[in-house]
Amino acid sequence: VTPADTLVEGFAIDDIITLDPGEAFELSTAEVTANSYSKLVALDPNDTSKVVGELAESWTVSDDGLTYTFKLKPGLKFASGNAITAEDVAFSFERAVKLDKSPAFLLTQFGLTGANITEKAKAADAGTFVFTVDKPYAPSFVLNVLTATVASVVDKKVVTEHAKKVTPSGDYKYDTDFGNEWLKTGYAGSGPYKVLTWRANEAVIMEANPNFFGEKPRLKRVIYRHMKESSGQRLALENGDIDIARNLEPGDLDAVAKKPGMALTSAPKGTIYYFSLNQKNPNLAKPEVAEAMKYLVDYDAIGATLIKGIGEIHQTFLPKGQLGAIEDKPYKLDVAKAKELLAKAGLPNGFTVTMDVRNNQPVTGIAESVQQTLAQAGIKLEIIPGDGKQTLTKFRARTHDIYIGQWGSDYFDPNSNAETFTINPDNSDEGKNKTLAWRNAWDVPKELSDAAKGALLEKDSAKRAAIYQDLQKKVLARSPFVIVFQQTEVAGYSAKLKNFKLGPSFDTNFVYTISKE
Amino acid sequence: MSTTDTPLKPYSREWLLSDRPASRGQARLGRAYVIWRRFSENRLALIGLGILILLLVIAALADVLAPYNPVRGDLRNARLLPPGTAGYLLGTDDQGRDILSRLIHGSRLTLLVVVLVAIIAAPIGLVVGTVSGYAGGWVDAVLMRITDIFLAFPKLVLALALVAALGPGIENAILAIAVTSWPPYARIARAETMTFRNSEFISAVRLMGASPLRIILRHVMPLCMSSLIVRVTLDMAGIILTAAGLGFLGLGAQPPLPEWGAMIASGRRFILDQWWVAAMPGAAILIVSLGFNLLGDGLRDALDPKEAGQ
Amino acid sequence: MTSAVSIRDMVVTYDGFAALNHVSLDVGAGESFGIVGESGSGKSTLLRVVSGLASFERGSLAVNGRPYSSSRRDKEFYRTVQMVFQDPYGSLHPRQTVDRLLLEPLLINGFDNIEARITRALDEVGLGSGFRFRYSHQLSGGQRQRVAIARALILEPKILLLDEPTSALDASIQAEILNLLEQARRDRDLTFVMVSHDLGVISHMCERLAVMKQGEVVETVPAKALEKREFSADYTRRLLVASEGFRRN
Amino acid sequence: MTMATSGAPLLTVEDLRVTFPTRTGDVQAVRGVSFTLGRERLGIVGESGSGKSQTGRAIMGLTPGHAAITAKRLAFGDRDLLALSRTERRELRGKRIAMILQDPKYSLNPVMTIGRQIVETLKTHERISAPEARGRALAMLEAVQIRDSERVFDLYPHEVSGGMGQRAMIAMMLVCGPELLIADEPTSALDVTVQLDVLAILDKLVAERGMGLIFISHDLRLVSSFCDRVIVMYAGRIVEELPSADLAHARHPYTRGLLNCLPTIGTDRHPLPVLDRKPEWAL
Amino acid sequence: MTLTDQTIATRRSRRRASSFVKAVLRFVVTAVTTFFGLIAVTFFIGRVVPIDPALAIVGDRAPAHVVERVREELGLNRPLYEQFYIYVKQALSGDFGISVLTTNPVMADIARVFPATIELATVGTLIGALLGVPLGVLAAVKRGSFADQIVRVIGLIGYSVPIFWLGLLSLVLFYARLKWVAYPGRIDIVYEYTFTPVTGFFLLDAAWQGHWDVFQDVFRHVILPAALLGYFSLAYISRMTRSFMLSELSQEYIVAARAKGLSETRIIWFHALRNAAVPLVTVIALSYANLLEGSVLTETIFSWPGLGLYITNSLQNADMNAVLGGTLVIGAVFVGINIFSDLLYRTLDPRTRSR
Ligand SMILES: Nc1ncnc2c1ncn2[C@@H]1O[C@H](COP(=O)(O)OP(=O)(O)OP(=O)(O)O)[C@@H](O)[C@H]1O
Ligand SMILES: Nc1ncnc2c1ncn2[C@@H]1O[C@H](COP(=O)(O)OP(=O)(O)OP(=O)(O)O)[C@@H](O)[C@H]1O
Ligand SMILES: [Mg+2]
Ligand SMILES: [Mg+2]
Repeated sequence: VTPADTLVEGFAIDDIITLDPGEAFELSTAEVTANSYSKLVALDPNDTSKVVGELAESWTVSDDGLTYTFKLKPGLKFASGNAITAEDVAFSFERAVKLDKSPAFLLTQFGLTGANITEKAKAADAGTFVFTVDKPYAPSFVLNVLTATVASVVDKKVVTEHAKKVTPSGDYKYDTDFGNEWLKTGYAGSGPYKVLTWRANEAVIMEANPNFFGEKPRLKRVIYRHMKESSGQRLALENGDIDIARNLEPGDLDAVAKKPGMALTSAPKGTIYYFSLNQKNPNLAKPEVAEAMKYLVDYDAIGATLIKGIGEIHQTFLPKGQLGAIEDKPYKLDVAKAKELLAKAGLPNGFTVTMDVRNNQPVTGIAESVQQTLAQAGIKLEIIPGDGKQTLTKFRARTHDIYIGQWGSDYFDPNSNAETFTINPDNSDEGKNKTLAWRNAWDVPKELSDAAKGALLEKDSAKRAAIYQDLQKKVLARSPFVIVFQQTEVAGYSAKLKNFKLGPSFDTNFVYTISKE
Repeated sequence: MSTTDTPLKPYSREWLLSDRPASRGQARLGRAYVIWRRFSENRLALIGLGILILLLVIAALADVLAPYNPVRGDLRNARLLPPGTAGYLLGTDDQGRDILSRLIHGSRLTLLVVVLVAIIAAPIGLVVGTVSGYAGGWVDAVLMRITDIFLAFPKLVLALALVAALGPGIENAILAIAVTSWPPYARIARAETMTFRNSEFISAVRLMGASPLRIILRHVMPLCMSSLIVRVTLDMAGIILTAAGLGFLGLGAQPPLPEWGAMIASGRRFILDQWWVAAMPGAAILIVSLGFNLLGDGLRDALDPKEAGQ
Repeated sequence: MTSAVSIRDMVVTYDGFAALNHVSLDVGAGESFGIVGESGSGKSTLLRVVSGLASFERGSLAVNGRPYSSSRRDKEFYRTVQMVFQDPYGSLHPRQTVDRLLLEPLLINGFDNIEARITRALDEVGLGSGFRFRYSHQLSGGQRQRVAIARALILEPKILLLDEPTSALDASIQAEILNLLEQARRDRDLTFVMVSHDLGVISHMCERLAVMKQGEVVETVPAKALEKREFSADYTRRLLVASEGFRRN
Repeated sequence: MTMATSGAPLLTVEDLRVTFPTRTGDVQAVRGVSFTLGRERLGIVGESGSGKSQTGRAIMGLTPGHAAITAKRLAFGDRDLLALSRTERRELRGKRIAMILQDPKYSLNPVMTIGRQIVETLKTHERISAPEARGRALAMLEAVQIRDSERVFDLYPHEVSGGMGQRAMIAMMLVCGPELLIADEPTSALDVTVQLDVLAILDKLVAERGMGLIFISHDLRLVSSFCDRVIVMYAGRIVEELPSADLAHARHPYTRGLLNCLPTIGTDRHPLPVLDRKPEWAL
Repeated sequence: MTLTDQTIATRRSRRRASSFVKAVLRFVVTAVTTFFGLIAVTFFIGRVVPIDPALAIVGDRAPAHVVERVREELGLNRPLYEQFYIYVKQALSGDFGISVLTTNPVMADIARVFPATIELATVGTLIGALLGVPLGVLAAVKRGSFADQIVRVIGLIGYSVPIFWLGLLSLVLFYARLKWVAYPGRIDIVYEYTFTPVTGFFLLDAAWQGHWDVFQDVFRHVILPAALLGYFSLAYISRMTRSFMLSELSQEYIVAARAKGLSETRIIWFHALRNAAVPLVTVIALSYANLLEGSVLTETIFSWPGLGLYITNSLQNADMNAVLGGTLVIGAVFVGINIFSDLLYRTLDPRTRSR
């Protein structure tokens, strides 16, 4: 049984590979950093379409839409006891851009480079941080991006102490690693909890940060214990070995729901699951085939069984909750219609095709289900299961036929998904911009790409939303993506917990509000 | 041929057991009969043989015996039904497929795995072992070093690595298991060859001018066969378990193939409430590998050269 | 008289231990030559070297006037020299019938008339065709040794090496085998080199004998000399005394 | 310690039968063997498989568990061996009846030193202190003509020669001073010259200690020169029993055949006479 | 498991021949060549794995240019032989590099996870040997009896049952239903604060430091997986014990011991078992080695943070440094145990001792 002052969560945290906010880009890490680091601004947990200040007390946007000035709250301290100044903010931006790790593009898309970063993101004084972008983006877009993990503020002093000398090379022109190696497992933040340890595939252990400027956390410790299996999490929850089970699957959800002393909570997440039909495959490249595929998914049965409680059928590329998201669901299982389309495509007897599938649920189950429904229309689907890295390697190399993937928004803004699904400037194998559209070898009609680009600069939120709504409809009808459902995050927890709530994204799954009876 | 003896009725018990067989065929059959008698005295071994014959029959007649299609289920209406539900003797799995039908069809995969591994690994091991043991010297040293290297690998880890490298799939799983299972056969064959190498009956053959190749092929190998057969039979159980382990880790047969280990893996998620999904294939594995073990045990007793002398 | 087997100054060592230490012997064609000595004195080693089953380090070997190197032997050699081993239980392949055992040498050496040869060989050693399809475990020790002899004779060799062919057998069976060997020798004009630790057997079978001790030949004497006690080595005398049974003093 | 009341022979065997159940039916290894033994050397000869060893083992109580032993009478002195409990039987073994096995290479425990194995016999049967046991064992080793007994005491069986091992075996069996010794082919694994040494030791011990000795061998000539009386066995039965001195006048054709078929130095018989087995001998 | 009987047979036949020094030399050669082979095979496998190792470093969602840069850094664009050369050089200097999965040096990771595997295997082997040997002796002594049949069937089932399946079922029974044992894992996570392991063997550490509550907790964690492994090794050990005992009991020296008047108890448990112990040591050592290397599935089921789990995890993430390191360590341990058991064999069997 877990101690009264400690929260233990069972959670599949095997995706964590680093805790450095300048490098981390994984969902579980987002949750950990969200609870242990602070950012200038954060999503309003009560209304995710709004952004509120976290370290920043207030901010202004210049009239030309290029300069953002943030005023910091006074008297802020890092967990180390050092004061939080605009210097630290500037340093955090600088190192993220210069390290140029996976999430760096979030910042560099605003025109930041290693060369200009010290100019574009700088401390005007100890309490003022000035940020300059290259185009007059919609402010909602910029601010939404700044709520991402990569914008977390690190303790410059502590990090610099641990920085390692490196020899500059062609790829990396700086003589320091900006503490990256140390920060992979180390901690230099100011959030409600400080990270004590992270052991890969085992646990993350956090302890209350006495210097936290906000509301003090209720519990002394929070432990994320790595548990992959839903049934294991449920068992441990029932036996009181954990307080929260984070990866429950439908069957276990039902069981937990029925158990006295247990409770469930859920929140839709920005992650959508889709089949990606590689346009390099001549059969899949036929528009009729792509459409037939959309008719060959038994959405209803999947929704009622395999993803019951953990997802909702969703067919458009913007997840519910993001600006402009619509809920059109024109497709349902219709074998006759699909056969008709296949016949039109000249494939009345179907064809054989492979699908790369990650070895986890509910993906495998869905794949198997689709395998059966495709067979009804004569399409023979061979499932190639693999580990995440393996299937992803193929997907990135565009050597798959069909890939069943999931896409979580990089930041809480419609542009993240719009870009990846509709922008593909160079469809050759050498293409630089490796969006999902590129990976799927989809030569996106210019009309769609342009709409997505235009929306980015639309300052009026309502108009911006309208553009996305229209775009979604078109993509739904024409794209070689069969979007199946949007993830709902569910957690089963012991009724002893008070104030436990899942946020709309992983970086809003806060634990500091939780208390125990 | 002694004319005084009343000729025995061919294929009768006495004919088979005759001390003075009149033809090659009779001698061979007689020997087989003696082995069979010794084998069949062992009730457990007979049970093992029965299990395996049953397995063969089931595999051969899978299409007739299985009440449902093993890969197509009824996700909407028949998901996770408990055993005994009308029409589903052993229940259904999470895709609404009939577990019994899957088990029946899965027997083919199980057989495929063991047979293929056996015909890949055993001959390799036999050749390497006999050549190494008979030749001695540096040939022996080199071959045994290679064998040692493969032996020093953690077997399952090596198989895992190989499957990871070749891509998951039943063919690759078979290959991986074969690659990891020949070294023990080589060791056995070598050890046995070494005991024969200096024996007088091999010296006698050498004195007839037989070439080393002939000696290995016609004189040494047949002697290693019986212990190899025993070993292989006993190993079949291990092979089944390894294949199931690979399947369990998601590296063996792919969905929707009804491979038993993979079935356990997919049933694992339901072990708390729908125990049968994982329990049934596990029981099937247990029974079949028990069958192989019983058979192997019986064969060992029957083929043991020490007892054959009496 | 040319020597059937001629050994000069032969040395065989195992890990520095001299199993044969400068041994020289000459066996005349048609002669029956005996070798006696204690266990470990190198008797078997000597036969194995001659037959090519073991190699020698120094010295020379000639069979019927033809020199042979330490390791290589040709087909011709095997048709000249054959060997019968000590242990009838170990010298027959446990998984082959008598038929197969006799067939093998014929196949290897490309003989014709196989059927007839096998039948004759079996008759010759007094087994008859009733034994033809038996496995060795269906035979008694004496019968096995007969098969072994038949196998050696079927290649029609000129020289037969006999390594204690009867020491594993009961006395009564020993007599039968010895008679059989004598008969064969007479019929085929064979040369025998026979090893035994039993002086009685050697003096019965052989015309000359060598006494071996610790890898060396102590002396070579005619068999008649045993009877008359005309030998020089003290060791030979001790062997002789021992072979006469227990004497209380 | 004391011998059974005088008058009774040391060992009485009457109609001893040993039967092995096998797959192909019962095998009677010993079929009604009867003899008595006093303080003398009795030889048992016969060809391989004639039941010599089984006779000896039956007397010792070492027949494998699944075999059946019956006898009208099997008495050691006046104690009926078959009526004794397992424990009583065991207490006799090694203490009052001992047996030397054929091959020292296999009959000594390979992982115990020779000394310990001898001491073990002593400790099993007598309450004795360790130094005393050691002393007795050393003395016994010397009695079997082992010169540097201190060294041999600490050797393992594989470190001594066959002849030495056989002596150790004798020492191990005789250290408690048994009244009856059964020696089952004690010298057949040894070289001819060593054979005689070992026999000489046995002979001396028998003479000095007044034991009864059953000497089992297949070598008729050796037995007759060593023993006082000879029993000839054939197919599990005794076909002839006679004093060694009268061997030349053996009546049974089997015995005569055995004597005849041996090649000897000086006699020139070509071909050797062979034994013509008559089925009725085995009846 | 399969090689044992033969290994023993070979050893038996050659135990007389080779002297101690020679044996050690032979082992050194074996060890060196085996290592080299291990490195080569692992490297080869690592290179043909269709997983991009760079992905493991940068994570699933990294943009393409980041992936490409890391590939370059890792030297993955260089010719194979060059990469191999680097691998070998590093491995020989004991540096297996940094695990990309955990960001620690592989050696440090192994030092952390290996004790867990050792602890599990040790407890398992103890269970297997302490029960298996007596059962095997019993079966041999009462050959053909009901007890023999029972032991045989227990053993056969142990050989036949999929251990992960049994693990799952027993977890449901003993953890979920009966609540006798603790949740999969090594120790309750809350003891992370009160308890600092020194040796990494939690049972020992807890007992040593007098943390009996921790000891109890650790025991409740280890007992089920260890019992499963123990059952597996029991099956093997009892079977081998039986056959060794049977062959020893049919030896002449047993007859001689009976002729001396020794009691059956002493004959069985002292004379026969002492001789059977010689090859048995190898069997137990090998079974131990097998538990060490073969506990992958058990560790998976029981979330046991040991080497098997570490290697599987690394493998799935294309963390080839970790795989290479882990495999080499297991290979080394395997060879080490082999050498150890052979030395033990030599000390136990006077026939192999040189003088
Ligand atoms: N392959 C071998 N390796 C090492 N030593 C050997 C080998 N073969 C024979 N020896 C040794 O050579 C010596 C002579 O052996 P050999 O077999 O010739 O003796 P033998 O006179 O035939 O004895 P026996 O009467 O016991 O058959 C012995 O000491 C033996 O140990
Ligand atoms: N365990 C057994 N099962 C069946 N038959 C047996 C067994 N032990 C011995 N016999 C049979 O008992 C008979 C007598 O055996 P025994 O050992 O007494 O012969 P022996 O005269 O000592 O022969 P040798 O001279 O070969 O030692 C043999 O025919 C043998 O086959
Ligand atoms: Mg010899
Ligand atoms: Mg005997």
